Amino acid sequence: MSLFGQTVICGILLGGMYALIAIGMTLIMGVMKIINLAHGALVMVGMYITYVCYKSWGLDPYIGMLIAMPALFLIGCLIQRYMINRLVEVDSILPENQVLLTVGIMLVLTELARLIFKSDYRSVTTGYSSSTFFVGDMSISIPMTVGFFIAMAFTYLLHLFLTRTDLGRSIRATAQDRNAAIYMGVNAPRVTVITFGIGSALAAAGGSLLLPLFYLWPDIGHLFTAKAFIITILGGMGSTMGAIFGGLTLGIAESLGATYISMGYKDVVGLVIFLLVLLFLPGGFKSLTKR
Amino acid sequence: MKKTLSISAVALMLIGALIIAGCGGGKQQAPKTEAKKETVKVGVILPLTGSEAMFGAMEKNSMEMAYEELKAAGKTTVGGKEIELKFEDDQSKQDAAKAAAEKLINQDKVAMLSGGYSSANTNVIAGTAQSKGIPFLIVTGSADKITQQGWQWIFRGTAAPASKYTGALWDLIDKVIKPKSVAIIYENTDFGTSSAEGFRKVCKEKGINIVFDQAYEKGAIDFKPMLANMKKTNPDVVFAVSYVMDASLIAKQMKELDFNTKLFIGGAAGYTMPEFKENAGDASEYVASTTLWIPNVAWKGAADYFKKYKEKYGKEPDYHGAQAYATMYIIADALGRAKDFTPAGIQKALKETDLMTIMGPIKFEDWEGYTNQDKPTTYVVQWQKGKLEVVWPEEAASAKLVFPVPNWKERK
Amino acid sequence: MTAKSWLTPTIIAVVALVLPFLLRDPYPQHILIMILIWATLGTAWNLLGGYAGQVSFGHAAFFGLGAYSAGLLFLHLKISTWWGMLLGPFVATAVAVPIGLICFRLRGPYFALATLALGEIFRLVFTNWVKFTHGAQGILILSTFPTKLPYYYIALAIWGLAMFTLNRLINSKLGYYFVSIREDQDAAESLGIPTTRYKMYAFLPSAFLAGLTGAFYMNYIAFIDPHVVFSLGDISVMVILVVMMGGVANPWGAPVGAAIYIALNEIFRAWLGSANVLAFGILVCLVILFLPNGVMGELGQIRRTAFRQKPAAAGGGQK
Amino acid sequence: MSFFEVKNIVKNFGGLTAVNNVSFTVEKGEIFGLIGPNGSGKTTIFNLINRFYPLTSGEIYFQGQRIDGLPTHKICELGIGRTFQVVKPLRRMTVLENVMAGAFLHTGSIARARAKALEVLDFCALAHRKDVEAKSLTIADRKRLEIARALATEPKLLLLDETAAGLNPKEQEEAIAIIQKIRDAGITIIIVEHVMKVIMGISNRILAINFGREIARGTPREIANHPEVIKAYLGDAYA
Repeated sequence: MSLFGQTVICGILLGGMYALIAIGMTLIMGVMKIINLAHGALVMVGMYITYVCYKSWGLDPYIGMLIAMPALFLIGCLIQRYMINRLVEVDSILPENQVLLTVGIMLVLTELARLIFKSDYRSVTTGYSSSTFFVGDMSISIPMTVGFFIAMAFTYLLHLFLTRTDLGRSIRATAQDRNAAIYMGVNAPRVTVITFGIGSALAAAGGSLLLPLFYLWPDIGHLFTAKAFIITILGGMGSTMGAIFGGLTLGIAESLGATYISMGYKDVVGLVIFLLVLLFLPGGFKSLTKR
Repeated sequence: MKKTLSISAVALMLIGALIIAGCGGGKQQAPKTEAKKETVKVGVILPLTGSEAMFGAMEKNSMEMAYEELKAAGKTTVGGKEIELKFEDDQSKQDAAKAAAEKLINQDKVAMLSGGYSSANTNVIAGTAQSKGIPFLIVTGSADKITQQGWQWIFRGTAAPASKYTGALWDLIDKVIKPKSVAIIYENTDFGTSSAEGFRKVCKEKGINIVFDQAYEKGAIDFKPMLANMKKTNPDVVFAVSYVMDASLIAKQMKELDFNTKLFIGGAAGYTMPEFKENAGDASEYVASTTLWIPNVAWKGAADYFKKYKEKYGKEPDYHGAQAYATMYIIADALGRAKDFTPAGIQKALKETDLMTIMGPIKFEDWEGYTNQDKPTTYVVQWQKGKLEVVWPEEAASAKLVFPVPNWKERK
Repeated sequence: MTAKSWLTPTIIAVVALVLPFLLRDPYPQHILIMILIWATLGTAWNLLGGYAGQVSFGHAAFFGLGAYSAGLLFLHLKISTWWGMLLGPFVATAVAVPIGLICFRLRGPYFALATLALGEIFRLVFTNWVKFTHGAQGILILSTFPTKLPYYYIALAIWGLAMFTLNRLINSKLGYYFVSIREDQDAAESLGIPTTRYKMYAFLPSAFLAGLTGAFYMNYIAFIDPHVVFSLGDISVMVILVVMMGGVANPWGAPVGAAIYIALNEIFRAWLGSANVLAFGILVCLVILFLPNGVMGELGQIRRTAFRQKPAAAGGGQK
Repeated sequence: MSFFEVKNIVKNFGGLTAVNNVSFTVEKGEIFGLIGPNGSGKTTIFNLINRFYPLTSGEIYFQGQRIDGLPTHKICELGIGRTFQVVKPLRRMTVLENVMAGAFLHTGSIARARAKALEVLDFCALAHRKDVEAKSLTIADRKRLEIARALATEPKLLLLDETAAGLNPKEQEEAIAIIQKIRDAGITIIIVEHVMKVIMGISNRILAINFGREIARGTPREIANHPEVIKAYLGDAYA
């Protein structure tokens, strides 16, 4: 029983981490309807910024996060403004060339990081990196718990932003129907720029929270991109609450898979759930609440 | 319209072909200033970009460092010719490794090949070298089967077959640890699978009970489900084959789970690297590992190499760098003895190698189904007070093995 | 067919046949073979992705299945990997049937993500099913031929087959149907086109050719492991890049894209050292931004610029 | 048995009932009009007939055969063609290729499909634009292309969705002429139309709906004077 409990707790905490990375992606995918394969690379850039803050000025990753987020907001805005938005106006046979553009961006960001930081593994070891508390004989990681609650807080703030502010409402309108939003006077290109910025900033936040308990090297982005997709689809594109549920589902499914099937197959479990949701619940968990 | 398209297609393909033919002259690498001297070219294929670039860079640095030392000693001039290293990037991809090998052999007409970091790319380079009849001296690639094919052109000196990394460990297990049960976890890569296979086989021969045996996909954030599962089986000893960062996460998360064993033994790779200690912090304490090399090993020059590398490149090298450094010495030695620089001549010289390096004595022998494979000297090391100490074999030990290790909660 | 339409393929065929005698060095021959491999794989992808508009992010699955069919024959039955060239394409095609039935229910980004997930599942299963596949240890053989020429001509024949198949398909009713489905699936369905069935007609030959390429790859490179042949980044995504650089829905798109990709990769690798992937990434961004339909696609576009006009906005919706 | 019959069809989207218990029959050779204010469910009825959406309940018969439940392409094969209100040209194909895509329903030969397509283009007075890519057509030509493409599938029943919407008066006249020509060629037509002039001028019978429900049916004159219809349209005007 305690094995099961431990597994589920690990899954929930891991899910919280996943969710934070995925919120940015679900926002971007919801508004732009594009598959952003550079998302993991943005997480990676955020992590490096936090890492540099730690190494150069001794800033704790939780504070470094406050520098990484605006920096990534800016980078995200620039990418959207000068690259992806340009493509939207172009008449191409397959709209998927936007995806390929994000692949190009991913390659450039990754290789730039490699040029600057080499391929070395970096990590930030803080006093609390591996601190835990125990409930019964189940161990709970403190930085993961903190990360989990910050993820929840960000989701809530984002939710407030999307429902309570004019800009947030424009973002939602654009996500629902871009053309209709334009008719209603929404400056859609500007909205997408800001959305991409916010999405990137959230990616940076996810990276910063992971930094104390994980590690960092230029190719780390790949790990996150795939997870973020799965969660986005599980939760439903554009749904912040869905991202939380998607993250938790994926985290728990992977943990259970690792415990009861095999660690090597845990990713398969996630992917199979992903496929099942794609096929039988195409709107993700979001569509369940609407009925 | 179709016509213009097709014609431009032809044109483009021709241009492409011409470009390739253009580089065919080998003019892309500017001739060295001392090019007047004839050279013996040695092609070295390493991952300089991609996911393995960190190790590729370390090995390239080490080889260049060794080359400079040799040059200062006048040993890079062999038979009136100057040894010239030609590095190629395999991008951590085997397509590129194949292309690089083809290019070095056919275009640059290298006398021999070296390099090879990942097992996959080493396989491809070895296959190409063997079918072309060009000697290939492996630096790191450690898949068992590379030297099990009976391929006469392939030599492996500084790297052991993956399943033989545990040599010294068995002696230690027999004499000191005497475990009743072991748990095995390993990354599902070539190296991980081969190492685990070797370990499993010997456990069965010795009648040691394997209570847990699982592979994992490298790059996970959370190993706790697997570790919690393993904790339940309560093994005396854990044997783990992991990449650098997985290793540190596993150590840390074992601590977080308060998972105590009498000894945690890493199967080389990740558990001996400076990054492991840095990331795992105090969770690295008392972790033991098998290894081929550490800086304070008794072989002459090892400590100097470590010091010099750290001064020059600002970073601590690990055994991968030492492999490359030693390999450069083997190359210079073999070429120095070679009667001529035909493939056969170099092959013969390599075969007759008997050289003392910072990795220990190197000889290419045929044994237990291996061809041209050095019999590796392995060590068991243990992290003690943040330093890596040799604990076995006893005659080389720099510190005494701490066994059984204290429980997590009993440590300060 | 007029005499003219036969002229260019004939010229290309002749050039391709004599090329290895002009470039006698094995290294450029290796480059040519790699170009042909990517041209074939790209052509396979183009049929499904470019013409029928079903953008697959999982073509590595079929490439890998082809390669493993060959490798596993050798591993388990000790017979030549060349038999894999017969078996591989059919295995890939057979697996494509259920995958198609599953994925063709989905559209646009959902289809792309489903194929991406399936490709990854294949990689993970082949990595972890060690007893059957030898997992990450891969399968190593010794090359059959010491020279490149036989490989070159086999690769050329496979590419020729791919081009022939593509041309036969797109210059028939199927071609019109594929493009109709790509342009508007609802409209196509309302014109009596059984879209799922026709997507299959594009998918199966595409998987067949990808499997054939994979089997050849095993024979040529002489080593495979799941990480390489089922790779998302290096196969599935790269093949899309190759086609998009060359020209989507253009028969010459894949070969031109392959030539650019392989040649540039080699040049960058030789000239730029560790910055080579960075240069490639920048190039990808530039190509997609400035040549959104690829080199071949834009050639046609330039021709049309004379009377190009902004498409009138589609009527506002009553919904 | 009628040529075409819709029986008590209902369509729910989530909690919303878009079409509520609508029934009608269409006889061979007539033009049947379907009117109603914006959002009243007209296009939804078309989408139910050619099964873009499955019915929630109800039945649809064509030439005595039950067709609800058949896939869209099968319904077209049986002889029901349609156009779209929001036109769906195959943008990167030429006008001719668009129409050929329809003509391939009954032939596998390119030559025959091309001949059939040219014939249809001639019929719709679009032949002069045959080599233009569909994406660069004017809105009037796009509407015409919709009709031509549907005609190329040789339908027995043609569903026309707002063919005259967004056209200027002269273009509307031309559209009416084409519709009448189609009827004269022996093809039965159901037409959804917002432009009253068009639908009143050519329909034999009309069904008026609002909020997914029938509010009136009869000849054009009866409908024009029906109080419910007037209310619905005035209400629409005030909305």
